Amino acid sequence: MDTLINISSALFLLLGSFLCVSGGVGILRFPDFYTRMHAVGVTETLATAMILIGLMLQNPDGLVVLKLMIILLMTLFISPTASHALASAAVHNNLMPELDKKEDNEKETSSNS
Amino acid sequence: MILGLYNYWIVVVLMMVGFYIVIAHGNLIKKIVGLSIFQTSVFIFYISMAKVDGGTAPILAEGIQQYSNPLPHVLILTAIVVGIATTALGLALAVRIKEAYGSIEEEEIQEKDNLDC
Amino acid sequence: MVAIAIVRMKDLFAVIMLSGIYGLLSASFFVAMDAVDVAFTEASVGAGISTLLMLVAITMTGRSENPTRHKPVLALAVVIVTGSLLIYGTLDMPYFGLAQDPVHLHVAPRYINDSMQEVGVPNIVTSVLASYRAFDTLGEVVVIFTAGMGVLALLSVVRRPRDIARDIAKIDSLNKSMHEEHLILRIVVKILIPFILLFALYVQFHGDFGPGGGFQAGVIFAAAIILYAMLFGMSTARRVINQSFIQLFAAIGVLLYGSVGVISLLNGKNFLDYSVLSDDPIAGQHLGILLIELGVGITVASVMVIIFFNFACRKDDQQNIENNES
Amino acid sequence: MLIAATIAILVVMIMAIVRGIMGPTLYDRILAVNMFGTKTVLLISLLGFVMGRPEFLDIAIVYALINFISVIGVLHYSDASIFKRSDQQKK
Repeated sequence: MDTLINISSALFLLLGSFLCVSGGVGILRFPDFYTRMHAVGVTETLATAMILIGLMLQNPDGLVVLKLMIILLMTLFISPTASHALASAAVHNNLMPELDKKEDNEKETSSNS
Repeated sequence: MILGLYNYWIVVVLMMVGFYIVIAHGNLIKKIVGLSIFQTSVFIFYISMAKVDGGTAPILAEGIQQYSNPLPHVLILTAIVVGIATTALGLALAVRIKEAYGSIEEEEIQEKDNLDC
Repeated sequence: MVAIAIVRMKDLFAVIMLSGIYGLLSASFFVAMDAVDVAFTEASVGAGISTLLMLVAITMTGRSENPTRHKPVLALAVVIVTGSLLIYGTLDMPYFGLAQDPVHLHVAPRYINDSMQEVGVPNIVTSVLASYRAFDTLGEVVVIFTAGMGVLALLSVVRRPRDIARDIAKIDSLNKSMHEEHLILRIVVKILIPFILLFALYVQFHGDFGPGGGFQAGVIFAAAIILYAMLFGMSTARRVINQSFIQLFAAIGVLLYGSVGVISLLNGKNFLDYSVLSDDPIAGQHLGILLIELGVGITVASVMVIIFFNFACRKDDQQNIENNES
Repeated sequence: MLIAATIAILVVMIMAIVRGIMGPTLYDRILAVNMFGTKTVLLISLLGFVMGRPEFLDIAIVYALINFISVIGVLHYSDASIFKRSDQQKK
């Protein structure tokens, strides 16, 4: 039982770290803002959940698990909301996704940055 | 063994970055940012002094022998909040200067002052 | 750590963003250095409030920085000379992390070993802050109070009845448009704010046992109010929280702190010696710490709110003037 | 395993910093700050476990909250404002 918990917690942590790193690679390598945002926004929530669940399994102690749950809940609330706000702000200010029209995009970014 | 002093070097480098911003840049807001970097370097200096190898956070719990030094923590704790209050005061001054002179660049302000005299 | 600080750009906005990251980073550094309480404060102050204040200030003063005309060689030289002198000075400093450093030998052992018997609070930082060095803390609180008053004096906007009427009209129009825009944000924030306030209270009263205390709680509390003010508009927030009411509260916090000291003075002990507050010295200490932490929390929260409100109102006012002119 | 996760998060944090410094647009920077904040939450909770003092979790909660507040605030008080703002300030 103990080893089972340990293994599953390790698995969760590994998965979470992997997701984190993929998000990090995404934010570095993707070409424009929206794809970067996609990379981060999608991985972030899941990665946080994974790592926190892994931690919860490590320490089945009442208060600690409760606090971890609170953090988890808040991340679930906050992170999509923040992403939403950010994306809608970007759209609102006419930041175009980088499609085929390269020059158009450059114009937009220069007027915004 | 001289590497054991690396924390002070980090502090000095940070402090000098802040110092450089304060003296080399004309923009008042930038100066305030530089000042806050300077401030943080002092905080880091104190906190890194308080660290004891093998010690943990100074909250008493059973089965822990070695704690870090709580005194610098106290000093810095209050210093941070005071720091934000003074930063806010500085920003307020900058805003008023902008209103009075129409600029927050040091040189322009001085020019305007000279014109007035 | 260092890399970030060095890259500083022309665009002030980028600078502010970086200083936000810098605040977060230094807070995690504090966690790594075991300074939990400090990390707590730095997290809420350095990463949140100060970034916000600087942003507001920037929107009022303009973003871009003029290039400096004179060459920064002289400044660089001064900096390098000072830096190398300081590094030369560190050569005599004790090594990092040794338990035998002079810093750790004088008052700290007393705090660590005896505070449990004398004060009865597990969090040594709190007991030192609120009991052993309470007089210092009183000074700090007064400084914060004074800074708040300074900002008030510099930035406060005279509010005439006409403005208030305009505000109310604004609120009504806001209320109408509120359901269309930023629906998601507003709803999430509505869920979060009670939680944040609750958490601030937890931090306030749990400061004896874990990281936390009046300073942090005050900042978190203020952050919740600032969040509300940002999303629901300044005028709505002003209606919820009256300006003069907050000013009163800031004063009450300092007074509460001071009067605890005076009470112990009247009872024949030293200023801010709490053991007289109750029959049992330990219980008295607990009560005293609770009271002054409350005072600190009230003052810090209200001063932060005052500062933010004044900045934001000033900005709104400027905008109104601009709109009227154009 | 905790250590591995900590290192992974540190690496990601460095990536976020790089994006924050390079970031061609303002939104990239805000995104980097936001991501950095969430990663800090994770880092602190992990550090708490690594050091064996799970009391640190309080700080992680504060981080999550403050991070959100600062992102909203930045969006509000920048030219990126989603909240109706006259275009005259945009330069």
